[in-house]
Amino acid sequence: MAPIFQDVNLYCLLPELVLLTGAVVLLFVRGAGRGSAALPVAATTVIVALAAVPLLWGERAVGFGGMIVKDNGALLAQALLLITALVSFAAAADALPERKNNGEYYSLLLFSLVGMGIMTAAGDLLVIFLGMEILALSLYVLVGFLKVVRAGMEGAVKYFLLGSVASAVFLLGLALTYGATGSTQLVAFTAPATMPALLPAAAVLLVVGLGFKIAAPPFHMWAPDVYEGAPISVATYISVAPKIAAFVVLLRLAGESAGPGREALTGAFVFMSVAGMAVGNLAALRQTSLVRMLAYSGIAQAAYILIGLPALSAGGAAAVSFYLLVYMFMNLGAFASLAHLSRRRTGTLRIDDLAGLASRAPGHAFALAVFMIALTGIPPTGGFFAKFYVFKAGIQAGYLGVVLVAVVATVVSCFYYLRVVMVMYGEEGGAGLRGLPAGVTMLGAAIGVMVVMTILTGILPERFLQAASAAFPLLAAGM
Amino acid sequence: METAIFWGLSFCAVAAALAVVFLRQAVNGVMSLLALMLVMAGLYLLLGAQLVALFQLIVYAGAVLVLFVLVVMLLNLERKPARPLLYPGKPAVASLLALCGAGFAAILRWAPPPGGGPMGGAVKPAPPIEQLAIDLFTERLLIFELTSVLLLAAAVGAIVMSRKAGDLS
Amino acid sequence: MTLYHFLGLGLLLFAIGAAGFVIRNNAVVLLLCIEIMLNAVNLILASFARYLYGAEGQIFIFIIMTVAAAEAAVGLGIVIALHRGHGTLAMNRIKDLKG
Amino acid sequence: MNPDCLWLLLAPPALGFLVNGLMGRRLPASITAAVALAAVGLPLAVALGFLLEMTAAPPEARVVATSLYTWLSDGDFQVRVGLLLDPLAMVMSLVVLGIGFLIHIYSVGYMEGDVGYRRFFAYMNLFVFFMLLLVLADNLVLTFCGWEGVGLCSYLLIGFWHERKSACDAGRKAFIVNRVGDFGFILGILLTITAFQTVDYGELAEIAATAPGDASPIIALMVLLIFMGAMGKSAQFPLHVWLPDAMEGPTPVSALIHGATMVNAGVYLMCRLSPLLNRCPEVLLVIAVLGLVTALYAALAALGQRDLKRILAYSTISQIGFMFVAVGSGMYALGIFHLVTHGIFKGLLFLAAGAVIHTLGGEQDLGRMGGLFREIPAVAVAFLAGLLALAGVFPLAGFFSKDAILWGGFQRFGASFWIVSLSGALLTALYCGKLFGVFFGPRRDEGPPHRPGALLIWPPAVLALGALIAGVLGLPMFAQDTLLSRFLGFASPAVASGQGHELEVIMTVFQGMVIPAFLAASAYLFVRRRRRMEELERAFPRAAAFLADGFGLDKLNALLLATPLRGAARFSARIIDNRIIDGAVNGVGWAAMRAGRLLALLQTGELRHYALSILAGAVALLGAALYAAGIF
Repeated sequence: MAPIFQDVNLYCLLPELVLLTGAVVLLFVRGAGRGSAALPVAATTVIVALAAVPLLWGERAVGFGGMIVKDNGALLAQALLLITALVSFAAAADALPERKNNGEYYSLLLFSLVGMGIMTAAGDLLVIFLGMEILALSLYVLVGFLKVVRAGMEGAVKYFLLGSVASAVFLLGLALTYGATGSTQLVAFTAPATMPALLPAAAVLLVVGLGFKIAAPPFHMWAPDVYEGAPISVATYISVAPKIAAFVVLLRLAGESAGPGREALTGAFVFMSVAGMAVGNLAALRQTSLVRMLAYSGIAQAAYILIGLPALSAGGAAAVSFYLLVYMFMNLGAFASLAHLSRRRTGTLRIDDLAGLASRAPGHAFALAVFMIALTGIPPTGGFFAKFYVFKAGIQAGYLGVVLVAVVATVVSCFYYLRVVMVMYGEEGGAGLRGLPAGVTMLGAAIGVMVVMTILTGILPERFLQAASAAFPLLAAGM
Repeated sequence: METAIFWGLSFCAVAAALAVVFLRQAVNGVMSLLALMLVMAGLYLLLGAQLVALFQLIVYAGAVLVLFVLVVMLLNLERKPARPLLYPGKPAVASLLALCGAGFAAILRWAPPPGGGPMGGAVKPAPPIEQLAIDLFTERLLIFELTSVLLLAAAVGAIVMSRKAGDLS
Repeated sequence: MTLYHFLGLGLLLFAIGAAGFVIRNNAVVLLLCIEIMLNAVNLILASFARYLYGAEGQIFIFIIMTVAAAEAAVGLGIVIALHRGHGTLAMNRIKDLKG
Repeated sequence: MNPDCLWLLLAPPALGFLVNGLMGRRLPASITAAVALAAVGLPLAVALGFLLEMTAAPPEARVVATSLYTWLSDGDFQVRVGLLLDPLAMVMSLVVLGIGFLIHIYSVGYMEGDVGYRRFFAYMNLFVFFMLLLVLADNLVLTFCGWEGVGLCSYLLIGFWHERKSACDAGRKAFIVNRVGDFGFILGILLTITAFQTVDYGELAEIAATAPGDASPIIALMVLLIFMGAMGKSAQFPLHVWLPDAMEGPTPVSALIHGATMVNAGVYLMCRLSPLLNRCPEVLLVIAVLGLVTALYAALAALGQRDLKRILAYSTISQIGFMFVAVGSGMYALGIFHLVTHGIFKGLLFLAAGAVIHTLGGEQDLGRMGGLFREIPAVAVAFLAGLLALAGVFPLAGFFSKDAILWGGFQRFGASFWIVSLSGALLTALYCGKLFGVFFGPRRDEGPPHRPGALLIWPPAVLALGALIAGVLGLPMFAQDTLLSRFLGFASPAVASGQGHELEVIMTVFQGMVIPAFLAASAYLFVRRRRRMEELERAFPRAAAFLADGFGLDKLNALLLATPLRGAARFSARIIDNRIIDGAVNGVGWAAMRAGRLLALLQTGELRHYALSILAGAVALLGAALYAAGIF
């Protein structure tokens, strides 16, 4: 009989264990509002978990018989996720009502981080699925966390029901993978299959489940509604974190696939990418609400990233992870700015409300302008290189048509991104947005860091790019 | 004999699933789902998965569905006038989707088995329950642990959600 | 009967669940439809386990059952909160967010 | 020449932007202005220092290059942040910094009291920074970086006065049209990378020299795509539509960005890529023809304008067309020569026009201008010098550059090409003459004039001096290598030149006489017979009645000359611009908005539709995957 605890190696789950401990501790933290210990505990937990990342870097810790592989890719993604969480904490400190007990909020957020940590490091579809479910169940609740807000509940119920359907579809894909190969491990996609005919179907169904997470059309429709309904700190988080985790899974899936499964995946990626660029950009054009505009913009951004997936052989993996890195900085920054501007506001912030922001709050306006310019992909911000690299990989892998669409889409996106800049730097005395917080707040500092990083990734992209290509060396070499 | 049982159970399963979809009252839907669970348990037995069948009865029928019944009762959904829950035109969509499923099944059935794959009949021996336990706690230890994390998160979530809006904990 | 009989049944049930999700309106019934889909997946896994590979598939089923239970718990919690806030479970009336 | 000092050219404007942009609110206006001036003045001094050393150095050693760091690398492919100051970049930087500095001084006076004073100078400094980056970059990607940056600044500055809806629209239009060009530019860069694995100008030149013959089509496509970008930025037909509208911006902006520097970036870029261009004569032909069409067309359109600044804008388009004619003839040095002289006199014209507009309290309509010579003689003299230079009257700057371009086109493409370009030059003289009406004849405005301060007069005066003497760069005449072209040292494609010097001299003399004649005739008509000309304009539909009225010779002349031209001018300005090209731009925007609305309609808010989208999408992808795998 096999030994009971075979090849456990809890070391490789160090960050997750830290987070889990924090999540449990937070359940016992009492008190509400500013005096509550919840935020410090949560932030400390995340920082400790973040400290564990360099500890594991380069070690490629493997545990549980290959079900967990904490390679550099997983660690890079984890670092991004933890930073995202920190920024969303800063937003939450402002956005959550004083009276509410926030321990559970932060606890659920840490649970979701555990789920994503598992997803990004998993070598097995079932483990990925469980990570996704831990993530999803926490997020459903977070979206509806402020139950007094009608829109919040609407967002939560839509997110929950649609998310459950998507995970059911993912499960069907998992079942078919098992049927085709007798295993649910990712490497099974390259192994000889018992029923190879099932593999393309399985791959596509898995992509549907993951496409839901990255909000790629036609699985995207939840995103604008959920972002708008959720507390702004949660929207900030959802717009970045699950996408990063899901993209890492997609990268691994694409990297492990071969034969007909690979063809199916490629087709699905190309389809979602083109659809996303069309839907995201066109729908964003006529949004008046800033958060919905950013939601559609996120759909478009995910679509650009998707170009890198079928182009793994041409440096697509590095391009995708670099894009994710930059996307985190710029999108997080944009949402954090939005959170900062819309705190204590009822109703959504309209783009027109930003009129004249440049003269009243030059710092905020400058930051938001940098993020918008970066999202457009104008140099010398990181956004330019992110696009540049993905497009380059796409062309080299022979997806000239998709890249053409992407370039046109970028042109279209100028309309709505730069409209924000125009409005802010527009009328000297706009009407909206009085009473912005003065002085340095936590969120303000976070936004400042995002600005610096967004520009730095454009001025010194080399270092970041090296980290990104070091993250998925096997993918780059193996394809 | 087995074949007859299969067809019988299949018929019941499809009927129960359709009943969930088409019965107006939520509570009837829940009851139909219960029926489906029971039929599924039968199918699992037919597949030689006794332990799964047992769990199906205990976990699903015993726990999950009771939860559903509880909520339906709690929300007094029955008192509401039975509004038309079915939209005209939507049956078309439904049948389309169902057709897709059936078509897919048909493809699997009649497509030439690539490389002479198994056409059935060659049944694997049902594993002893002991083997399942060993698998679960050795090779699959991680997923077992992860489900506990999942349940914990779900419990926290469910509590947060079902507490009254203004409550402090 | 063969593997394909079970696969066909499972896929048919999945499709019925999916179709139900599209045509029904009541949030609780939508949850029921999701349960049908998950059960269909379980059946497929069980049949693969029986005809092709052996024990492993059954473990997946246990896990999926647990997940289904967790989903149901959270889902019903959300449904209760929704009913409190909106006074209805009819999803076609809950559409303030759009556009 | 110390390459390590190159960053001294770039740092001050960037710092100026940061200081004024971020802290400006706490600074008094005088400090803001001082910072902005220093941010342009310092690099100007540095550039002049480099120039002294460069002229002293032998031609081979006139390149200063430095690589600050590797921007990104991917295998063999590298993009460096590298600066390259060769004679071409030197000339261009001097244009940017010299004219820029004067315009900054002018702006101190012009923008005084504006609410957005600080914002204005911050943007202007940022513009200078990006423009220098564009010029000094040693590779396509870094150039593109500056390219986008100047575009952004242009967009912000056109829309500087946001209260005006027209200003916002103009800014947006400029950005959109430029995007169309940039679309080509980006594709060109991506193609370059894919084909040659480099974006470095030096390496590209080597490739151009060594690549086998079958690489030529790729090079041609690449250059054509990049030329698309140049067309957008340099406002060439049909991507020129944004420039006249860009006049909504403050006048110093029009002078700096839309007259003297940014709009020339396309010409500069093409000269940068001259080694590649030399390999593809077809592309050169395309450039030349497009330039010629633009030159002619925009000159006609200028004639039909009533707004002072719009005339200048069309004139800019037309003159850049001439630059492209030079580039397309393979005479890159000539293109740059015209770029320099045009930069000087167009900057001058805009600044002087700003002073005129200031004098009239914001009036821009030509119909209400007249007889201003006595009110503002200094401005008027400067303006007139600019007009003479623009028209190409000996011995002002424009004469030398335009004459050389006409001769170059003749040599390369033959007599018919020359005739068309000559008519473009004559049209230039005509609309220049029209502007004489601003200063002579009776006063037409009401109210007391606001006399401009010294800051509004000296910069144009200095530029006027430049317009007088810049022709020196083109000396000696009738020689292959002039002062400037020797300095620049371009390699041009070989031209089989059968014509001798005699013909060139004859043509020059001919042009030198006929252009002033046209200018004089036009000035006469628009000053002395101005009212008649205006009546003519109004009564154009009833031209027959006009004839019956019986004018004298000058009237007949006017009719014969002006009426058809006016019709054509009106046609090109109103119909082509407003209907067709604007229509296309707006139509695309409209279609996009409609599509967006349609998509938003799909976003009904109803869960069932969302679920249907997911499931139908899944079924579709599944079907496609199974079909592709051959299972159906």
